[in-house]
Amino acid sequence: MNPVLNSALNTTINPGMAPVATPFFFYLLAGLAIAGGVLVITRRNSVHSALALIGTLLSVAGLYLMLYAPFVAAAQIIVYAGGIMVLFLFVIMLVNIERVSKERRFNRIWPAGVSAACGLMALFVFAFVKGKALFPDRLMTLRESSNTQEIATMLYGERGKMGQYSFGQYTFTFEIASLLLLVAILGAVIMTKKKM
Amino acid sequence: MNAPAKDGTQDVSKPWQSEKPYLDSNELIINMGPQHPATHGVLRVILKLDGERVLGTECVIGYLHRGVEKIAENRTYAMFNPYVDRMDYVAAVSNGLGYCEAVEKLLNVEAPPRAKYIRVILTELNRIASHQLWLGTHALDIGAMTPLFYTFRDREEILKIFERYCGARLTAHAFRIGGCQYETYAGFEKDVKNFLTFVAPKIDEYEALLTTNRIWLERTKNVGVISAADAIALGVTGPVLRASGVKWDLRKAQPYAAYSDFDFEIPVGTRGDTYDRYLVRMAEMRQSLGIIEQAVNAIPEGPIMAKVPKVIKPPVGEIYHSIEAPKGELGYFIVSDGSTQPYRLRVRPPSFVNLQALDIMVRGLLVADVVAVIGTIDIVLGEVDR
Amino acid sequence: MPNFVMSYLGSTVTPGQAGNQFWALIYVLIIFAGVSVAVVAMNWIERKALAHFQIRLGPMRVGPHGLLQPIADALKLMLKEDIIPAEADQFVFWVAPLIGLLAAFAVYTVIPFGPSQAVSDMNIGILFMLGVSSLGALGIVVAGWASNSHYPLIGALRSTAQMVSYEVAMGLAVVSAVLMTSLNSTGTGTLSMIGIVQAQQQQGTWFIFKFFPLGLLAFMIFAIAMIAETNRAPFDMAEAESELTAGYHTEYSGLRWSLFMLAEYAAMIAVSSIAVTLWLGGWMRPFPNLLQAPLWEFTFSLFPGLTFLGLAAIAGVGTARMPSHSFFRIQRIGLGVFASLLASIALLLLLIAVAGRSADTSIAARFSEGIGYVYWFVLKVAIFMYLFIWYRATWPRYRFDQLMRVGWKVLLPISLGVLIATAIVGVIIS
Amino acid sequence: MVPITTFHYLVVAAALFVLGVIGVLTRRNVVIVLMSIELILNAVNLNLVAFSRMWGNLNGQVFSIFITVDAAAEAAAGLGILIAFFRNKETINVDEIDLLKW
Repeated sequence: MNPVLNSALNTTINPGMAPVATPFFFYLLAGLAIAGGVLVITRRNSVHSALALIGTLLSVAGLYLMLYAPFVAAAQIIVYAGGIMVLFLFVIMLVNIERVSKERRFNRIWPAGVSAACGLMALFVFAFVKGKALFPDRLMTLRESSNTQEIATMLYGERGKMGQYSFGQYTFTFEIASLLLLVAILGAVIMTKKKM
Repeated sequence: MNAPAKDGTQDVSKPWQSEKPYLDSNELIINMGPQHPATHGVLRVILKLDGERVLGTECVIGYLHRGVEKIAENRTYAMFNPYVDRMDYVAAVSNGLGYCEAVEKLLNVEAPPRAKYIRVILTELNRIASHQLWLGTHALDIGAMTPLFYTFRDREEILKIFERYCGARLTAHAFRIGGCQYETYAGFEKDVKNFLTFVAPKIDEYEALLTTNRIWLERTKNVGVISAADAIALGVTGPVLRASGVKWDLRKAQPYAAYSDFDFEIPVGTRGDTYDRYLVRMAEMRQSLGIIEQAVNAIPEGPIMAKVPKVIKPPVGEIYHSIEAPKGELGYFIVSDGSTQPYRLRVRPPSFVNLQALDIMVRGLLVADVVAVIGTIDIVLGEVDR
Repeated sequence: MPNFVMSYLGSTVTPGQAGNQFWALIYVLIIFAGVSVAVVAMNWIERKALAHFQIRLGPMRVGPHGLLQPIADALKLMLKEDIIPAEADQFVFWVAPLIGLLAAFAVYTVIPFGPSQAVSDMNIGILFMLGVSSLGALGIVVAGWASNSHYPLIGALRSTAQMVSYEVAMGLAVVSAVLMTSLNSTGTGTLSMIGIVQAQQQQGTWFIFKFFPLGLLAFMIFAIAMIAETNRAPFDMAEAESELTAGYHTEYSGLRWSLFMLAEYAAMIAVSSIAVTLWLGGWMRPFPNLLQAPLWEFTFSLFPGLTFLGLAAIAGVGTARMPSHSFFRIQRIGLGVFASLLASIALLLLLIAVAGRSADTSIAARFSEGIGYVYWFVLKVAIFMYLFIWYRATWPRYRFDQLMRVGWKVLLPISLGVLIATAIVGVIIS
Repeated sequence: MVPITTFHYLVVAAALFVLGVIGVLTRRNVVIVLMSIELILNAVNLNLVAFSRMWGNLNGQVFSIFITVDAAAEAAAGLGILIAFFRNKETINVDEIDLLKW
């Protein structure tokens, strides 16, 4: 067993605060997410599938809140639901999907695709069942109010502490991520610009 | 807004089915239909667009054509007088002045000085009213709602004076061939003086609201530019011509009806864009106030009607007489064959001629600017279609 | 039961934090009822104020001075036929106004009307607000698409592009305000809205006055972006009837259309209450630190009562000057009842204020304090609402490309500059 | 009701992942394929946050923000390609995009 796993397993774990939401909310949100996922890939009309995807994204954001990850939930709503989905809807409208929806939805070799996916699912189930011991089923304590602050400090270091200027663990990675975004923006602009 | 009339056959029932998706729309022909709110009456403009930019325009007119000139050939000179007011219904009084002076010239009769002064006062009041209506609707087209109500409140005062003088507010059949029909009512001078003191600060109100308004500047500066050479080539007259820098005003160039007695300047613009036309018209309103003041103070006594025979039979011949209407040079060309009815009566309406400049001004602009430019040329469809 | 209610009346923790779903539900109902009343009142005030700007009277016929006009409009819209255009997408056409409404109303769960008067105090308050306000754009895009005709589609694409581009500037302005919260002695900033107002209380200045030019600049950027975000006044490209494209909600009619209007007004109130929370010190009464003396405390607690008294006086004068013709008899009675209602509320508020003054620990004291918080907050939001109407009356409309140019080339660089400047000044000073 | 454990979140994430894979493999419309990829990335995010919650430290959540950034970049680039392609070939059908250079 690798050492990290050991240390985690036998640390004294006190049963944390009562989970924020009852299992009812979990099943509701999970159900919504999966139902949305199914709708995304089955709808003939791409605007319907875009709306279904928005539903999935929002319900997954709800799941994040249940996992004491408010910052990630908010980022998800802003970036995913508010940004990327608007981009998708824009493109769907500009590309005048009306004609495309008349054609067949699934390609001819869809049985192969579905069987491959089922194989994948079997693999997951096998991994979960085998590795049950890997996932201790007790809840770690993670103070909810703290982690937005901690994420900020991890991302960007303790700025506020009287001028001490120490980088957080991930500042460098954060810069690379912004570089990635820059490349994506440039690529999108160059490709879509009309030959003015 | 009717569906886009494409040159190819397009299944109108499903507008959504245009072959070219909106994404890379090339040549798109859009109708700014006759009933569009911003076309000041029934003017249909066919816009050839590339996406948002205007490539060319084509004005379809005639929706308000009543055949006024043909009717004139079967009416006696006096009977035709009210028709003239229905052409440019916003500046009806100046139409009447033009017609009466043309016929007087035909009869080589001179209106008495008092009639001339009354005519000047009423025409200048009408110029202010016409400019106020222009400002209200033009600002509304560009989005500013409030000036419309300010201008209409002040215009109401002028229409009250007309009503008291000759019974009609808009198509005031105020003048007769040879002079004026009615003597000025008792408090005429007092009303006009009150009006002058009332409206002067109001014009400052319009200026305060719009002249230094950043968004107004942005929407009007360098929009719909027409150079002096193009303006002259197209025969454009009036504030549109003066805004392009040409100092030409018939009241000074060919003085008529006692204008030579008053001194006033001619406001002139420099770049010939929408903002200059706005400034020129605002300055013109102030000049008109000055003229009215001088006229009211120095109005002479005496008869108001020259000796004109009951049945007007002008000698055979033809004349052309033009005056400075609020929109530009309004000309009357009358051919008389000695009978009581004109053989031919041709009207040179300023709006019709100015409308030709629309295409040059609008080329290369965006669709939103077409609305602003139509407003700034200040056309009235009654006059364009006659 | 009473002590259960008392426990929450006096509680210093927002129901959301206390984890009590029941009490949170009541707060939600109170806030949504309040917002709907505010939307109705806003509708009336907008029409009357706009009218008086334009030297006309505005609605006078329905109820005394048009007071019942919004209700009449609402009824009319409900009874109007609800046309769905042919081949429009039924489901999407039905969902679009709901998305818009959801986005507009979800923001209210985060807005603090008082230290404990908020539905819940999320520690990501501001982020949640930004996220949900960006959902509004989705509702509009989908509405434009579902109407299945060219011009609403173009209108929808335009107003969404406008909302998305001004959202960036708005976000940066908000970030610079949040940055100010962390530059105090404790050195830890906060995203929670109640935390921001408390930070302003601690630092003793409203953020609009902090680091003098920067706070004001950020506030101005937010104010401009806020107008563009709700498609209002100089940026109302969508409803520009004189332009070629019609708005995204042209194909809607009846109740569905009124949902869009409700969403627009609710978004206006939401966005201006965020501006108040971030820069104008949310529920704090003016000069909370300088004028500490109990006498000052008492006078400020009288303000709510006095305002309602003023309103009652205006309504009273209205009844007195109502012409005595029989036609106006009902209107006179109506206005009289309205005036007496306002007067009684004023009396009640004054009573609470006085009672609160006498015994400090009593419920009345806590109640008058709570009312004070809500009063000051709502007063500041009302001032913002008036600004919206004022802009609409005076400004002409931007052309679409100018609008985008202002958004991207003017607001964005300035807000970036303000953000960097705030950070530098913050690090230097603290 | 058994309390919610990390295992439950993994099952939901796996389900979303599989749905995404089915979407990518079977659908012909490029936009839907891009959306399925978004679905897959979302499933990955959910896993990361679930594990970060289980281990009690925040690395998982920070990394999930990077995944969101990447998803945004990927969506922008993907849609850019789609628009550029659509302008030339009038179709957004995955099967017909078979020329390396047109």
